[in-house]
Amino acid sequence: MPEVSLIWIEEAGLEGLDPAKAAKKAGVALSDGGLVEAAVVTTTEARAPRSLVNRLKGYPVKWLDLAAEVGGGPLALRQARAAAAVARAAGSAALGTMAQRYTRQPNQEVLVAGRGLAAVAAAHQAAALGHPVLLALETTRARAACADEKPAEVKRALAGLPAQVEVVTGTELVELLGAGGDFQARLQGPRRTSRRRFGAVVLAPPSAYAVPGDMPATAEDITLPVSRLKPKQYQGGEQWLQAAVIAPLGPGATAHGFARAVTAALALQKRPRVQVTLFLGEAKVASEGGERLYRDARRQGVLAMRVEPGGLRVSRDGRKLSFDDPVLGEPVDLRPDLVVLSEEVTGRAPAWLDNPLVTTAWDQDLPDHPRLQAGRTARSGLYLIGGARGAAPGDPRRAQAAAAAADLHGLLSGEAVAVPAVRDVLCASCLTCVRVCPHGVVCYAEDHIAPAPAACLACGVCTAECPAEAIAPPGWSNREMIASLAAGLKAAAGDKLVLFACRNSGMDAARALSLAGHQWPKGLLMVPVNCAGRVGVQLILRALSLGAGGVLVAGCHQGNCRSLNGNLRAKLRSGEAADLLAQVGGRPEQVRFMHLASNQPRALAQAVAELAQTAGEK
Amino acid sequence: MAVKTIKTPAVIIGGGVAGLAAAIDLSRRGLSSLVVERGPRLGGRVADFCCKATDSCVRCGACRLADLVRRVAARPEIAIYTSAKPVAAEADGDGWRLTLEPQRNNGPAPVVELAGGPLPRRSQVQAGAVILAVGATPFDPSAKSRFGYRRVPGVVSALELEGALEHSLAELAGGRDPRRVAFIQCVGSRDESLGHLYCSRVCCGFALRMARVIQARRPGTEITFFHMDVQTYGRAWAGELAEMREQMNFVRAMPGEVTAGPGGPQVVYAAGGRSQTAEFDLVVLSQGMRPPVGAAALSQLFACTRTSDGFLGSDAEPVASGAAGVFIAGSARGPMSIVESIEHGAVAAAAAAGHLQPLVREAAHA
Amino acid sequence: MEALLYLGCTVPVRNLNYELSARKVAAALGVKLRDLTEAGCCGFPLKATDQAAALVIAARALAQAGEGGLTLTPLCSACTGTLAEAAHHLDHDAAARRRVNRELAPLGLAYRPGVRVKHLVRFLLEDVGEAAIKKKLTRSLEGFSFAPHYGCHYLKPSQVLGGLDDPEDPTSLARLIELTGAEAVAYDSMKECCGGGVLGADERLAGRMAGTKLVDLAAREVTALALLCPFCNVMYEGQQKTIAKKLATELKVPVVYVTQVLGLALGFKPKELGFKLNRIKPKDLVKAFK
Amino acid sequence: MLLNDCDPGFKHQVAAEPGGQGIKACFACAACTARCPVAGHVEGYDPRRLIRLVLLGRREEVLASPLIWLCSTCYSCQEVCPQQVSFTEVLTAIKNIAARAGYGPPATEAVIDQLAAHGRLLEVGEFENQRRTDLGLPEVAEAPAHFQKVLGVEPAGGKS
Repeated sequence: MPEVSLIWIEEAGLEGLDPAKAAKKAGVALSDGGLVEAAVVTTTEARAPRSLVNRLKGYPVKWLDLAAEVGGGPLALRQARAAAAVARAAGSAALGTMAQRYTRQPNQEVLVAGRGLAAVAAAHQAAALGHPVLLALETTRARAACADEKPAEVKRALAGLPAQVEVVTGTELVELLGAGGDFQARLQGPRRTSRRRFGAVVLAPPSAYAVPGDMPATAEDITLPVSRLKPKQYQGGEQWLQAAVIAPLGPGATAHGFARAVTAALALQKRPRVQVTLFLGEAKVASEGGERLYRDARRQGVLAMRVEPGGLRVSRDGRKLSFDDPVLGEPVDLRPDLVVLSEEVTGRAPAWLDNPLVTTAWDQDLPDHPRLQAGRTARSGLYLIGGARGAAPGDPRRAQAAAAAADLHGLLSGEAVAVPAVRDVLCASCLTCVRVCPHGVVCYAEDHIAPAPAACLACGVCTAECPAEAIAPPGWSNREMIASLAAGLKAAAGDKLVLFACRNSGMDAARALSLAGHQWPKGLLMVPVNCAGRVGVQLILRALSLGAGGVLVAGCHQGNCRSLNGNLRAKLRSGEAADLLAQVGGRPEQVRFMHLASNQPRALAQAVAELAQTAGEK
Repeated sequence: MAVKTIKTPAVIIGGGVAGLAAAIDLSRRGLSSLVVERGPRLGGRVADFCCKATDSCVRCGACRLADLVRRVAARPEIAIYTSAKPVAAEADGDGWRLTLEPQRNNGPAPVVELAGGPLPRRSQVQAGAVILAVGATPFDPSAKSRFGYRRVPGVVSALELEGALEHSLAELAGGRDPRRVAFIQCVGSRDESLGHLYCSRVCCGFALRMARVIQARRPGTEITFFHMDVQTYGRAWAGELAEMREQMNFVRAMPGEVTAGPGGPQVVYAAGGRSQTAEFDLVVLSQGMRPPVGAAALSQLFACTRTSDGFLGSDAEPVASGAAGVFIAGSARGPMSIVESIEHGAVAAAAAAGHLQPLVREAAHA
Repeated sequence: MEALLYLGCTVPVRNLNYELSARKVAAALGVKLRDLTEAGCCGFPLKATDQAAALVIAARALAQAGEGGLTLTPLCSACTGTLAEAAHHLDHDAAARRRVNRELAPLGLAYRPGVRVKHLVRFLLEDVGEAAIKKKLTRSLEGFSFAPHYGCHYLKPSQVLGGLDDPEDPTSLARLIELTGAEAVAYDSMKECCGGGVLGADERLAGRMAGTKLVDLAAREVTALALLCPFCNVMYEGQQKTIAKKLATELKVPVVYVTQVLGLALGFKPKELGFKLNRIKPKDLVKAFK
Repeated sequence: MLLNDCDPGFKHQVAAEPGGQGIKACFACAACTARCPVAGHVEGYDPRRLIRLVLLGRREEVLASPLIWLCSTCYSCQEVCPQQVSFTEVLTAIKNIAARAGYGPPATEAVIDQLAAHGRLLEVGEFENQRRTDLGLPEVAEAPAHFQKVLGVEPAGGKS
C-alpha cells in the first residue's frame, strides 16, 4: 500500500479544524505537499495553488472539497466530518487511484518508422494485435523498398495493411523522448513537424547492400558488386572468360552474404565458357538452403577457393589476384576478366539512438544479447528491426517484425510491472535515476522526474543508486525491503544468511534446488529482486545490521543481464559494502557476489554453503 | 466411457522452448492454448543444457528456459499435458480434432511446478489451430561408424559431453583425466552421403562454448577443433573466435576415422597431403540435427509438407505447413539455436493467431 | 541350395587350395555349386584403361549367369566387386544396358536386370546362415586364433556391396571364425588394404602396403591370417618373403583361407582342404587335425 | 601457376566420363586423404590434391602423372566422402582418359593380348587342367573367342 499524505490547504470553511488530528484519525501522514506517493489535498484542483498542482501532476491525488464536506455546525462535529472525509479520500487515493498512479495507462498507439518490408510487416502485426498504428515511411513513395528488397513486394505488403494502420510518407522520426507506454516523438513531414505520443516505437531503418571494407581493390573497370552484376552479359569466346567472385572474407562474414556470392557465382558459371573462381574465407552455409546452393555451384563448375584472411593479394595494376591454394600448397595467380564483390546487408540505427544523453538504447553488441531478442533495444518499448539488426531480406525480416509486434503488445497490455514512484520532497533532481535507468524509463520532463507508464521492469537500479531514497518501483523501496528483511531475519533460525537473488537467474536456480528437495541452511532468508542491480550498499549493510552473518548477491552473468549492467552494479556495490565492513573491523568475506544463470543450481548451492560456513566461523 | 473433449483455440505439440514461447505469445494475444508434451517435463532438450558462461555470458540462451517455464506456469490460460502424444488428427471445419494418448515415461520427473500434469486418459482435443513444435532429433553418431562412437572408448557425442560438463569429464574419458580433447564437427551434417544437405548451424557454437568451459575449468587443456568451415554467427563471435584461435588448435580437415590407441582414441586426419594420427583423451563428435523422429508420422497425421531437408514445413515459408491451421515452430522446421527457436515460436503463434482471428470473431458474435 | 560358382582367372590356376576347400565346405553345408564354365575374366584388369570394355566383359559373365537364375558366387573379391558393380550399373542405367547388349548380341547373349552376385563366403553367411553352419560343424578349433582379413572388394563400395557388414567395423569373418571355436583376433591393421591393386604399377609400394599388416601380425601370436581373396593372397603369402627382405625383417605369418578354417571345423582333413599348397603353413593347426 | 593457363573444360570432361560425375562436388574436406593407404606411402599421392588439380584444369599434369596409376582401388576414400565424389571411380575415369590420350601404362597391351588369347589373365592349358584333375577339380575351359569379339582384337599368336 502506498503511503498517503494529507496536504492541508487553509481556506474558508476550514477555520478552527486541527489538521494533525484529522490526519491521525484518518491514518494518514500530514505533509507540506512534498511527499507524493499518494495524496489527499483538502481543496479542489481549481482552487489549489498552481505550484502544488504542477508538482502533483501525474500522481494519484484525491482533490477534496473539504470545506463543503465539513459544512457548518459545532467544531467537534465538523472535526469528525473532516476526519471521515479525509479517511474516505485517503482510501480512494490509496486504492482507487493506485492503478492509475502506479501503472498509468500506457498509450496503445504504435509508431513504425522506416521503410521496406520489415516496417510494413511490423505495422501489419501490431495492427493485428489491436493497436492503432502510424506507419511513417521516410520516403515519398510509399512502396519504396530497402535497397536489398523488391519494390513490388513492399507494394503488395502495403496493399494488404488493415484499416487501423495510418500510412504517411516522406516522414522521418527525428526525436524521441520518453519510454514504453509514453513516447513523445517528433516527426518531420514533408511540410511540417509534428509531435505525437505513442506507446511503442518500432524502427525499421533502411538497409542496403554494401561491399565489406576488407575486399581486395581490383581495377575498377573489371570490378562490380553483386547487386550490379547482370550475368547474362558475360560469356567466353575462344578464350574462357575468367571471373572471380569474392565472398565476404573476414570474420564478420554472414551466411547471407556468402549465399549471395554463391548465387552470383552460380549464375555466371552457367554462362557459356565462363569459369568462376569463388574466393571465400569460411563457407558460411548456415543459411537455409545454403549448403545446397554451395553444392550446386560446385557441381556447375565453380571453383571454390578458401583463402586465409589477407591471403588474397592484388597486383599494383589491380588486374592480377594472387593467393596460396591451401590444397596444393602452391602460389596461384589469376588474371580475372571480371571481379564480382559480394556484399553484406547493412543498415544503421539512426544516430540519435546512439546518444547517451537520450538513453543507452543501443550499441552494436546488443543484437546478440540473449534477452534482447525480438527486436528489443535496451530502451523498453523501442524496437529496432530489419537490416540494421542484421536481418536478411525476406522472411527473416517478417519474422523479426512479428516477434517485435508480439513483444510490444505484451508490454502495452500490462505485462510489465508498475512505474517507479518518486518522492519529490526528497528528490534533488540530480538525474542519477535518469542516467542509470537501463530501460530509458526514468525521464526528466517538465521540471520533474517522470517515469514512463509501461516500460519499467522494476529492476530497482534507480532505487539502489539514488542518493536520496527518492525513487522506487512500488514494493521495492528501501523502507519496504528493509521491513521485510527485518521480519524475515527475525523469523530465521540459527546462523542468519541473506540471499539476494535476481529473478532471472538466482531465484530460478534456487527454485530448481528447492523443488529437487535441496536442504538450505536453516537461517537462510531468500530475497528475490527483479535485478541484482536493486541491491545497493545500504541494503547489504542493513541485512548485516539486522543480524545476517553473511550476504550473497546472485546476479546474471555479464552480458546476460536483462537490465544491461544491473549485475555489474550489484557486483560493484557488494565490493563497496565488503570494503566498508572491513573498515569497521568486520569480515569482508561476509558479503559476496556471484554471477549465475538459472540453470546453474549447483553453483548456487555451493556458494550458499560456503557463505554459511563463513558466517558460522564468526 | 465417453471420451473427454477439450476445447481450446490452439494446441501446441511439444513443450520445448519453441512450444512454450508460442503458448506465451498466444496468451499475450488473448488466446488460450493447450501444450502437449510427450515427455514427463517441459523444456525439451534445452532442459538438459547447462550454462556455458566462463567470464561472461556466451549467449547460448539455455537460461531462457527457466523464464519461459515460469511465465507459462503463471498464465492460467495455458494448459499443459505432459506424457501425452497425438495419435490421431483430422481436419474439422477450420480447425482440428486430435486424439491424445497418455505416454509411459521412465525419464526424469518434472522439476518445475506446473499448471496441468500428465495426461490421465485418452482424450480428444478440438482446436482451432495446431502448432507443431516437436524439435529436431540429434544425429546418432554411430551411423558414422568410422568415428568409433560406442566402439572406441573415449569417443562421445557432443550431447553426452554437455551432460557431463557440470560433473566429471574423466568418466567420459574412461577414467583418464582429459587433458587432450578433440572436437569433430559436422558429424551427420553437410553430408550428402546421408542425404543431409544442410548445415546444422548450432554445432560449431555449441562445441566452441563447451571447449571454452573445459579450458576455463582446467587451464592448459589442449583443445583441437576439427572442422570444415566455422559456422558461428552473430557479431560478438568475430572477436571471440579470434581469441579462441589463439587458445585452441583449429584444424581444417574432416578426419578419416577414430581408432583406439594405447593412450586414448586416435584421430586419423589429413595434414600436408598425407594421413596423420593424433591421440586424445577425449574425442567429441559434434552431431548434427536431423528432422524430428516423428516427422513422417506427423506430416501424415496433419497432412503437412516437409522441407527439402525433411523437416516439417515448407521451404518457401517460415512457419506454414501446407495444411490450413497447422503451423511449425522451432527446430522441427530446421536447425536453429535456442534463441532463434524462442523467436520462431512467437512467429508461429502470430501466424496461428492470424488463422484464429475469424474464428474468434465468430465465437464473439455467437 | 544351389549357387553358380565363378572361378575367375587366378583361383583355378594359382589358388587350388582355396577352390578345393570352398567346394568341400559348400558341399558339406548343402550348397550345390554349379560351375560357370567358359567364364574367364570378369573385366577387372581392363577397368583402369577401358571401362566400357570392362563393362561388356563383366556383362558377358553376368548374362551367362543370368540364364540359370542362380546367384553368381565368385571366390575372388575383385571378381565379386567388378561383377556386382557391373550388375548394379546395368540395372540402374538402361542406356548402358542397351549399349552393352548391342555388343553382346553377336555372342548370342543379353544382360537382363536382376542378376545377383555374392562372394561365396557372403553366400554362406547370408543364404546358408550362421545357425545352419554352426549345426553342421563337427570339430572345435578352440585354442587357435585367426586374424580375419576382409580385404576391400568383399565389402566396398558399400553402395553396391552394402548390407552384409559395416566396412568401417566389419565383423562377418570374425563371426564365421568364432563359429568354429577359434578366436578371431582384433588387430590394429585389420582394415589395411593388401596393396594388390598396385602390384602391377609399383611393386615396392604394394609390398610396403602389405607389409604393414604382416609386421603387425608377426608381432602377435596368431595361428594364421585368414582371408578370402586370391589377390590378397598374392600379397600376403606370395610376396611375404620379398616383403620381408625389403623391410629387412623376419616375417613368417601363416596364411589360410577362411574356407580352409571352416573346412577343418566341418571335419575335413587338412589334406582334403589343400593345406599342402599353403606356402606358409600354420603347422600346429595342420598337425592338430591330421 | 597462372589459372588462366589451365583448362577449365578438363573437369567437365572428367565429369562426363562414367564414374567421373562426382568430381565437381568436392569441398576439400580431406577425409579421403586421411584414409588413403597409398597416400601414406607415396609422396605427392593425395586424393584431395588430385581432385584439385583436375578442378583447376591442370590437364597434362594430371594425365601424365604416374601417380594416377597408383590407386589400389580399396574404395576407402569413396566410403568416407561426405559429398559422394567417389574418388576411386573418378580416378578410373581419369585413367581411362589418360589411356585414350596415350598415357596408359605399358601393361595394358599385354592384358588385352592375354585376354584375346585365353579369355583370362592366366592361361589354363593341359598342364593346369592335369593338376586340377589330380586334385579332383573339374577342368576349366578357355573361351577367348568371346573376348576377341568384345575387345575387337585378333589373338596375338599363341594358341587359341
